[in-house]
Amino acid sequence: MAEKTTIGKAINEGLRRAMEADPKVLIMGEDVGKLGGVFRVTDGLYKDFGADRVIDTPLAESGIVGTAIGLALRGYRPVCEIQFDGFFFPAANQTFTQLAKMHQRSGGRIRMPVVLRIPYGGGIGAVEHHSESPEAYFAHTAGLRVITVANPQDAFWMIQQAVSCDDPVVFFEPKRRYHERTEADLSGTLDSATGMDAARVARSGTDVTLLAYGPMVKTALQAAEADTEHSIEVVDLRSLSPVDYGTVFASVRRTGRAVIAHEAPVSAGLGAEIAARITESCFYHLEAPVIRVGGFDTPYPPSRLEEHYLPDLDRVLDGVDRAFDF
Amino acid sequence: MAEKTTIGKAINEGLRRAMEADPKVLIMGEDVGKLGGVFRVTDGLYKDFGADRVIDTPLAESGIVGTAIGLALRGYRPVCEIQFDGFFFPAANQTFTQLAKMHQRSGGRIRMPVVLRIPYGGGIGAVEHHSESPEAYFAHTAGLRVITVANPQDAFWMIQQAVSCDDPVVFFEPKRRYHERTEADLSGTLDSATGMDAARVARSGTDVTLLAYGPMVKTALQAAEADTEHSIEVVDLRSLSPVDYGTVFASVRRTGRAVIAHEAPVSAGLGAEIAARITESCFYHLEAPVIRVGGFDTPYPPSRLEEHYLPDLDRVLDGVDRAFDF
Amino acid sequence: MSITTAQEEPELIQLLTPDGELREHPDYPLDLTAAEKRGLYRDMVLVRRFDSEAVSLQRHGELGLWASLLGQEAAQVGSGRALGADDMAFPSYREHGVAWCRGVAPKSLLALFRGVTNGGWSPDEHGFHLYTIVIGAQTLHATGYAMGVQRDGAVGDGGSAVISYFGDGATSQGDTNEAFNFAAVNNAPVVFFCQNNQWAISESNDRQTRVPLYRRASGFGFPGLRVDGNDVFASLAVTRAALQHAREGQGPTLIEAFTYRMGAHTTTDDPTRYRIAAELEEWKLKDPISRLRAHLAGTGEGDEEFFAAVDAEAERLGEQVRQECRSLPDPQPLDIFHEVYAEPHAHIDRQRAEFADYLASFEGAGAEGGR
Amino acid sequence: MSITTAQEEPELIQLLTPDGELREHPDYPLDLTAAEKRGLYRDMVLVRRFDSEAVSLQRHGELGLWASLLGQEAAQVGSGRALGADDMAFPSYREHGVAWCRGVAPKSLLALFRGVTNGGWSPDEHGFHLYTIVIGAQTLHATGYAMGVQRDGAVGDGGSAVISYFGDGATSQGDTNEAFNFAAVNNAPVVFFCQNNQWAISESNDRQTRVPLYRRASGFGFPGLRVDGNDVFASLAVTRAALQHAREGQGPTLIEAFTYRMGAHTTTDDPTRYRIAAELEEWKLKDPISRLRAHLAGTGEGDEEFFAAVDAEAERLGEQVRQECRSLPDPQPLDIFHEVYAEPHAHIDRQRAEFADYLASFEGAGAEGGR
Ligand SMILES: Cc1ncc(C[n+]2csc(CCOP(=O)(O)OP(=O)(O)O)c2C)c(N)n1
Ligand SMILES: Cc1ncc(C[n+]2csc(CCOP(=O)(O)OP(=O)(O)O)c2C)c(N)n1
Ligand SMILES: [Mg+2]
Ligand SMILES: [Mg+2]
Repeated sequence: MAEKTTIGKAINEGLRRAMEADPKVLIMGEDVGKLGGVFRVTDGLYKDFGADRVIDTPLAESGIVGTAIGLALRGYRPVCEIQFDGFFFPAANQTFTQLAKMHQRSGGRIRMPVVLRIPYGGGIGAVEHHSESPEAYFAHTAGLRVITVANPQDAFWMIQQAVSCDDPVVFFEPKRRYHERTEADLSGTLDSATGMDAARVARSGTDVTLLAYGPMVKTALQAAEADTEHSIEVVDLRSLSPVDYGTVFASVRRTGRAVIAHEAPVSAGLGAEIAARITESCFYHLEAPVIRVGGFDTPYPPSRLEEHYLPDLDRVLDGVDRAFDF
Repeated sequence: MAEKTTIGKAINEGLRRAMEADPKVLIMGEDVGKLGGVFRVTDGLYKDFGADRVIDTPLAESGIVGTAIGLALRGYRPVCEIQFDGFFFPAANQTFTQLAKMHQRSGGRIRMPVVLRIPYGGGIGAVEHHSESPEAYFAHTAGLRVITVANPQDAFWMIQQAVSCDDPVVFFEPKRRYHERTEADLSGTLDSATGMDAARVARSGTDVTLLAYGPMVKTALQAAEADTEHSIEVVDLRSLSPVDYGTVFASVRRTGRAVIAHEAPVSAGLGAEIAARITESCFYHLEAPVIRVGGFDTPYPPSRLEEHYLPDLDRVLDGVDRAFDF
Repeated sequence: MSITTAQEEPELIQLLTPDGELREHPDYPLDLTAAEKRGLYRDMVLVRRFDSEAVSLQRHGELGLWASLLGQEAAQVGSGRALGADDMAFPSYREHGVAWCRGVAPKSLLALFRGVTNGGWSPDEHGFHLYTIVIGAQTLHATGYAMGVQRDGAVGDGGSAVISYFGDGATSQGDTNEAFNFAAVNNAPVVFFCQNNQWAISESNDRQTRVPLYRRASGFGFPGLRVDGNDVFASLAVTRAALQHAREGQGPTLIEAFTYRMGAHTTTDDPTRYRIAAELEEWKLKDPISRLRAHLAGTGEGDEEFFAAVDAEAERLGEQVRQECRSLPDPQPLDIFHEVYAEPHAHIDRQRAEFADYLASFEGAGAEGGR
Repeated sequence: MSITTAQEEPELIQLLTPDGELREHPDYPLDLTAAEKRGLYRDMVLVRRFDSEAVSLQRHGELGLWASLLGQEAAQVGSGRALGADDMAFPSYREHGVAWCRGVAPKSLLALFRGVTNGGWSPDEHGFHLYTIVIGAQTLHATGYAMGVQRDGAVGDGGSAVISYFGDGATSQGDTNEAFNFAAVNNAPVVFFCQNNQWAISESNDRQTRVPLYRRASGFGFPGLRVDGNDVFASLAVTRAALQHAREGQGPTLIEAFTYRMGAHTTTDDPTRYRIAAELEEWKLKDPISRLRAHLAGTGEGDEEFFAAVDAEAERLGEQVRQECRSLPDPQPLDIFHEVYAEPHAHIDRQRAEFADYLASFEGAGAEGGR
């Protein structure tokens, strides 16, 4: 039953499924109700599930996550929308000191099935704070799971898996890919889907492993196509915490080279962690150091500069070249 | 004029010097006034400089950093005390989206000479939230400078350098080392001191480079003493963003091996970044992957477990051994 | 120019004077049996005794820290006893008296401050959430929980209410104010119970607020009341009314319980650095326990025998608590990895296994787990 | 049971009715010359024209986004013109009318929304801070700045005041409430100017608050006022009074300017999804510009010639703005690294150099900077 659809629509459909399956699932956030969210990801849910289950909250991110924790304590499964990546930070305290730690604090008595949906990344010509890639902050925070999607198929399954997970899950949505139409099968049942913490070899290759996630997967695949000299294997990480190192190491041990690309600033970004782990575990297989391609260590620039800030096809290919010319 | 003193006293003296030198320097935070801070780091300043310059703020970290930004816009140089590492997070939004970005946002018209003093790290037998090492969040945030100290001498100079810096500086204070007495010379003028972004070889060695900062420097030095098999070079990083890679690479190129130790969780911690950079720049000098020794990827445990959580002498030596047995 | 602020003196709701005399209050009638009154007295004495034992345990190195509730027994026992079985409380870190009322064992509280656990009891079982140390965070949890109560249809007659405890300092936090607003907008069945003990560590009320704290509520559109927090009757009656108000679907209330932190902030604090001794002396005259004792003695509802029996029970409790504390089992190193996640987590499993190997490597060497 | 909340209708301070009739207000006398009134009219017309030009520039792809102030001209021009040269304003992102009053060139605002810069003007030069997009953050900056004014001894006669702009939605943020409290506790010379335009994107006031917003202030202990935000005279008079109050050392005031966002939230928004057209029609009758025009025409303080001249000037402004926008120079790739730090930074220098090399590598290949 494959059809052309988009990541935005697939998440919407996944949320609808989750809400139908479990009356405890709630949607909450700014403008998620009648408007259906500024990206329309919750479109139609307010109409069909009502104001009690699709909650337009006051404009306060700490309040959103803090009350979601309370709702979870009462047995609900809230899915919070943070309107844009750059507006997560008021909720940092509730997320890092409460949401992430509650299960451990309680000695396992409390479960925190809360999902934070965060549209992230640049490339949409927006003003400040609308193009950030803050995933490393979350990956450094014990107690959270962090996942992201690169295509409608994963979007459909993984949002449902996130909702049904008893741990807090941060679900990053690649906003500049929301509306790209590709094939996906939005039927079938959840148990047929790959687990949300597994990486996926998106394209096989023999010479170098190119690791990417979220919005960069498409760029990575394009790079692999464009590179006529090297056979590039593209791994879509999908889960950023924990990372599926089994898949990653197997690929790197085969190819002997690795490049990791993300939009976030390189310094202390997720690429650092992955590079360090690959080096620790595949040292004697590596022909070159793991190459990182990412955003610069500067604030996200005004949009007229973002094409230079974001790692594009050329920057990724340059990274691949560096892995060979080392 | 060397005398025995402590990190706590040296910071206090450094702050006093900074306040005497520049009437625009302010101290603000919770309990920094009459009490002199819960660690007494601002002891006596309220008495001598008055309530206008040593401000007991309402109990609100976002308010502290947010109003400090406003004071800086008016020409002041606020030094904010965040009472404990774990209580920084309510200020994450003001710090990451405002303080860090204001200079860039303004095209250089605005300067943000704000210091955030954060006592950090574990080992004091405290309850939850009082033993965290959140430095990686800051090192991943463009626009901030992040430094930390390991002895009274650096504490004395570096707090003054932080105050006189026109960029926002996050100044991490190793709270479990506050009261250890060692030699320091608290006279002399600021220009004689090493720059705050330089690393320091704390002990020379030939076989392996052991990188540490803040509370772990002492442990690293002890490990170097204890290890009779290897000659360990200890580098005290001092600046965590930017890192003085000149000093780091020079040492690693000499020794061919590197171990980095910190209290923070290893995953996506600062050690990952440093390991990745060393590998990128010293690939052909490395006899083994850079070894990371750090906190586990769990919430900081209850204090009766902290001796197992914190990297101690044995864990550091184990790391060194792994760099050789690889 | 008409920009002015009303500055009337706040009304303090009081049912029992410092001398132990009963005062009628038109809005808060309270009809307690002698046995109930004695029960409140016993609660307060036992809680105080437990608390002082904990302070001494800390002095003897058995606890890492203790936050004493000395002086706040009436506010806590009064409000705690107002709660019904189906109500849920969200404490800060000083609510040992409320914990007592909710049936949380003293040793569970000690376990937290001893560093044996970050939690220590089952919130659901006791209707008493875990202690929250990050100031103000729990006010939002309580509000969210109350929104859940609404969604469960558990508002209305026989419904459930939620109460959130916090201090005067906590009113300055953004979270607390967001909680006020979320509760107001959603008309959530939550009572905000602020123990204004006059101090946030070393900072007095004038560093936190320009006006009495109970007034904050009106700005968000719900009632705020100031009660004599050293009066267990008033604390009970006002909290009962506010909980009932919430249960009936009439939304939140802010109660400011005006009281005094008679001890240090915690065992690491030295209040002589920032407050004068005379203040404490003044508040001793308003002591919550002696006023109820005076009342019981005056009305004959409590006699010497009763007081002596309670004191003896308190002594036994002290002894018991001492024992229990000392025999709390230490957690084991690998517990660090327990319960970080509810569902399987490959990375944590690997780290646990590696650490187990590391620990085992010392056993052969005859050393003790590396230390 | 006495737990109730006062629910009186708020008083709306109004000096000019929707029909253009003047109303005396005992507390806010306003004595404007005809020239001053015409100046306010001109400001509003020009600002509206600039704003509509910006909307159209966005439609034509010249701007990434635009947040229209349509309908809020009176609140902005009234309050903006109340500011003195030494006062400092902290805007949100929609305060184009205030920017205009502070002498910020329209093209500087366009540069921000075009994506040429994240800032665009000198805050000190104009007494107008940069736009702040993170909701509520600037309220704390304003309060801190006002605390600096106090420390400079610039309070009292001839002193400086600070004003912070924000929307109805922003009142829900913790930061805004912390700012209220910091300002109150410190008695800081700051005016909180809330433009309640009834909407925070798609959320109406009842999702943000249970009571009228101006009431929030009383809970923190300072005055709150509601003014007709579509009445430029009232906005001017009330803001003037509050600024003077602040300058004299009497502390903060909250002004709720009751107005209406006549357009979409921004150019990417579609308000038909969440609000009914009738609402807009109703507010059109209260339009801030037409009521001043009616007043000027009625009193003879403005004639057809004047109105025509302003309209002509507006046309010229539109044309000028269009030109200026199109000729804004694009930033250069290496600008990414500019001004990240004020002092030398080895790591950024290295990254800039590497990127410069990377860009240069394309030049030889005849490509255009890699794209
Ligand atoms: C967010 C946060 N900041 C700082 C602290 C440190 N701290 C612990 S207790 C306290 C004072 C709290 O005062 P109050 O709210 O009046 O409660 P009380 O201790 O008087 O019961 C402070 C500043 C904290 N726990 N959380
Ligand atoms: C912290 C934060 N959260 C979310 C947003 C996204 N956002 C931009 S404007 C807006 C609504 C603001 O409403 P209001 O404060 O009433 O101002 P108005 O737009 O009506 O002028 C939202 C939610 C933001 N900019 N900042
Ligand atoms: Mg207190
Ligand atoms: Mg609005």
